[in-house]
Amino acid sequence: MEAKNSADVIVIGAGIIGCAISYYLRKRGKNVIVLEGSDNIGNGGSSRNGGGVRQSGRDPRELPLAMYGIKNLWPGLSEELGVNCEYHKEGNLRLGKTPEHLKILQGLTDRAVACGLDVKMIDAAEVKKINPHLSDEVIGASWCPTDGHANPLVTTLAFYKKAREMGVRFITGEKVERLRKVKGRLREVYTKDNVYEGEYVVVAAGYESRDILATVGVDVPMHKELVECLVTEAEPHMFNQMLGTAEADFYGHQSDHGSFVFGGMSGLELNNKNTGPKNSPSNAAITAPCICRGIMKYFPALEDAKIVRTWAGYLDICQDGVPVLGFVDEVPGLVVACAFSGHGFGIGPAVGEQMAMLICEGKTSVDISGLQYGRFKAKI
Amino acid sequence: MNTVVDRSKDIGEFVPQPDDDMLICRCEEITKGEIRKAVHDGMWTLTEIRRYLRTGMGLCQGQTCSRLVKGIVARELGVSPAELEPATSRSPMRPVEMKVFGSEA
Amino acid sequence: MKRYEVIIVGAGPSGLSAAIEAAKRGLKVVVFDENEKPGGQLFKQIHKFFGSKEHHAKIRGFKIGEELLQEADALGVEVILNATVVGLYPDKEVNVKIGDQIHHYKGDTVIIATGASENMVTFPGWTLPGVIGAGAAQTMMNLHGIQPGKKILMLGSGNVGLVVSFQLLQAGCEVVAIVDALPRVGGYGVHASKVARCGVPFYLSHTIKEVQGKDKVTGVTIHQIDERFMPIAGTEKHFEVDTVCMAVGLSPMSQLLKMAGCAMEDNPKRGGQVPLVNEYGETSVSGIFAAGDVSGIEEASSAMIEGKMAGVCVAEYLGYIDEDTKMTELKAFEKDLDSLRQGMFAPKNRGKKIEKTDEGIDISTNLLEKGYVADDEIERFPGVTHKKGVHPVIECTQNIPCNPCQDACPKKCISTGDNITYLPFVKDDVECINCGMCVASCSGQAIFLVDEDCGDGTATVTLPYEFLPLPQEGDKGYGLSRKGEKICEATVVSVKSVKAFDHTNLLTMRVPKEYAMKARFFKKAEV
Amino acid sequence: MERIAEHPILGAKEKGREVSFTFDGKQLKGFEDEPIAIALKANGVMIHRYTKKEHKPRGIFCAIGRCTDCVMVVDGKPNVRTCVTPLKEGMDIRTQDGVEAAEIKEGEGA
Repeated sequence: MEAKNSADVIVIGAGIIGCAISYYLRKRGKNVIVLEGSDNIGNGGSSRNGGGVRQSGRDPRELPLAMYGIKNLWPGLSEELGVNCEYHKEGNLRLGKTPEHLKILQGLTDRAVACGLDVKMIDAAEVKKINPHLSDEVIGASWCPTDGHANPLVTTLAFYKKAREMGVRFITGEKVERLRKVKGRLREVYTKDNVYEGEYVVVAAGYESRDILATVGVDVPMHKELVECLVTEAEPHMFNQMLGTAEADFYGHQSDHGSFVFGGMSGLELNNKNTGPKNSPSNAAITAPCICRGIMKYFPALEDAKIVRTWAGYLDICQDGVPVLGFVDEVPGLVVACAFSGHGFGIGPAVGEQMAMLICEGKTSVDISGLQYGRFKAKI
Repeated sequence: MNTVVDRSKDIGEFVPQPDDDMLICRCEEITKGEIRKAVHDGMWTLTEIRRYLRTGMGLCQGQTCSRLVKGIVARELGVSPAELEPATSRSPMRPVEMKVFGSEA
Repeated sequence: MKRYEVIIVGAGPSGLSAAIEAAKRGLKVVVFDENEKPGGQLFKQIHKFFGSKEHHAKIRGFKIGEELLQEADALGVEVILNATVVGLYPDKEVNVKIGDQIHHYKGDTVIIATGASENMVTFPGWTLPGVIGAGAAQTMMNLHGIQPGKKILMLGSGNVGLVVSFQLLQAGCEVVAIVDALPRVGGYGVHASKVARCGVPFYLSHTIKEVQGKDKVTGVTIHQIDERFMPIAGTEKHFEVDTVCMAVGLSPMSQLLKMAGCAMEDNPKRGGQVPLVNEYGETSVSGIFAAGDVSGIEEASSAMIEGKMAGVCVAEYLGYIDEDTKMTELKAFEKDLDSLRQGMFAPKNRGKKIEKTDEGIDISTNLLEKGYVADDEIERFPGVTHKKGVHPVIECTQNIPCNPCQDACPKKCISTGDNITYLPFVKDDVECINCGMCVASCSGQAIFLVDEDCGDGTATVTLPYEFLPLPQEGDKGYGLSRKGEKICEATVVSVKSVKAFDHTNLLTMRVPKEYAMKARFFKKAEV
Repeated sequence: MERIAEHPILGAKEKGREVSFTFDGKQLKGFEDEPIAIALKANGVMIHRYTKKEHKPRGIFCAIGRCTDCVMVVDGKPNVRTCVTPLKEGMDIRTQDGVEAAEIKEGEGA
């Protein structure tokens, strides 16, 4: 075992989570090696999501992380990393067109308010005031003024850039095959040709985490779904809010560049087959047209905006819809950060910081007790 | 491709060149210097360059600049352009209005 | 979902050829093309093609396009225009934008024949209005009937640069120079010569230093470069132009194949990202084929044969012909393709410096460096012989796969020997009847009829002439050298325009007899 | 730039009917169904748009709808590829500035 392949912490996965963890660990003085199975940094969901930095609509178990990040990390992130992450904290509108929609939104709002989030229901007139371009059919929305969005592609790469500058070693094309416990503690990470060794091993590899964790007998109950996003040509500036709908027809925002980035589903996601190359999941022919129809139901003004590109990405969906985070008691040295279920980007920086804190100081400042491995039980 | 690449490998310092202000991506107005600088920021694949700078992400989706960007990145990394995997091709091949894309026959 | 047995993307030379072969064998074929007109680049090609009779030689590109279309139409091929294929999926689903809708079609097989796109190079000012691609110039003048500019500098001396330069002259534009970074002319010598004799100078080992202009191009400065492509100080030359045209190569337009998950490779010999295909064009995805430039940049004539091969392959794939028939037919096409891939410009010779012809004759260095064969070089080529009376002088000096000249002569006085790439020569024992068919048939415009001594101190030279206004009998002017310089006075003896010449007029001029082997173009004196 | 009245190989070009359109408010003439870019070129218009970041002029580059450099605001819609969009009677064509129509300068226009 050569010394060059050992570090304080080995992080598996160079998405937003892995990059952020490595950055905050390095900031705390740790030596870190990040192993990425694909050729690109941020190749999974990190570069394929709609860029939401939301608190509203989140499960109470992960809401504290979202609120913490938006209060403490996102506002200064661009400056801290030296790259403009295009963060906007100008609110999230979750739209409804029917009384049933409003009922769904009310439920989400009530739960968030109970956790101390500033979110409320607003009527059609108030929605129009916030975003005059929406369809007249919108009868109400939930409104969280402190939500927002950022550029996920750039944010992920910004964490990488800064971490690399500070001395984190990133190795791409290095697919992890198995983990190995040595004398009672997880220490070694095996790839095809190399062995890496660390005091801690962080598994932050999206859905791939499942196979990696299985090599030390840990299983996170999750599945993957192939969903899609699209981007339009640059258009004159219209609005800065993050948008979503009660029925999840679409979600998205207008970027600084002027293009609209929207994501959504066809409804066939559970069984979508990926026929694309290994590192770049393929689109389904029917999904993007469906997203377009979803958008136009709420945004008729965008019907002439031209779509320039569509893309697909996997959600790593946990059984109960929230991530698995933290130590795994039965395997000392292992830190898990996966199964973000399609809403990991917005809490990425907070997860990064808290996991670094957990590794360095043994505990987090934000309550993540509801997100631990081992919470999964049979229903009866 | 999938070859092991250690991103801490030394590729030398960024050295300014007289033609760094040459526009390469006509749509997004990205210069040669910005592309070269991004390589030194750690963006070693065409996909990362694209995501970091928006080269080839404009209206034409890289029809004009992808070959040029490839050459610049390859030179900066000291590899042959053929070793760099081009960015993924995605639908639609030409810009399509949302109302048309959403109207299926 | 509507299903076709074959969906072909691209109605250019290879796509239409594939459609014809598949339809001939009974398949139901649809061809989608994003353009308003079919034919691909053929409709911008107004020069006569090289090759042999079977390969549409001496027919102008746009006419070949018309012929292919007629044939496809007669066979019931459905060609849908203004139909942009926006997506191709591995299960052979094709998404097509037609009008205001996206149509989903399934193909039992799919042939991608999307052709190529132009490469560009950068220089200060390359984004100014007035800097255009050579394809843009062709589109403007040959499809839409408008001059791309008045005074134009061409960057690139490959066949596209040379052919488009000649087309620009035909459109009435002035070409101030042809510039290339390489030290040798990239395209066929005959294409270079017909531009050079009109007076267009070649600057090899030169690049554009900068293009000037605030809102649009007003001028361009070039400079010489050394072997390492570094500029040499003090070699700048300035031209006042309104247009700079780039013809610096093509790249396969293979994005759809990549999108469908076909295995790709970066192959500089084929011009860039190409699908991995077997010798008949089948990709790694069963039932998806690639034909023409999309799988490697070549000539349109090769693209047509590749298309035919793909057409035969899909016929066998779907059980319309058996494996043995397929192989017999493919072997025949392969032989054709092989014959086109011979000669100095064959794909295998790309980038090689060739110093001698197949016959062992030294290649003209002037031709490679300046675009024309020097007076003291021309005599060594077999087509250049001397005789009493009118006789053909064939200034064909490079081995290219082309032989219309030997069929053109009703007296069979010209031969290229047993190989299509050999240099043509004039048979000693056959009398020339001065019919001019050879002059008009030569796609390279390299054949002249010369009477070296008319007995009165003059000589006559008959040359191909494809410009307007057409000079008239009796017009006075100058004989121009191969370099395009005025070297003597000349009078037009006759101008023949007959249908069989297909718009190549035969201009006969009288010059002093010492210029019989030197004067190769006519320029009317300005009044 | 001049239209080619008679071409030595192609002869005289068949044109659609003559139509009027406006360019930045000015009345111009072209032929129906020819690409907008060609009608503009025949009228001497070289600049189709100014870029967003650097405010640099752009015009026709590829002429076949690939490079998207020739986009303009046509009948109020931005980013219309003028080299492949047919001209129609009465079209309102404007120089594009970034992603919007450029303001027409004082003294110009109808």
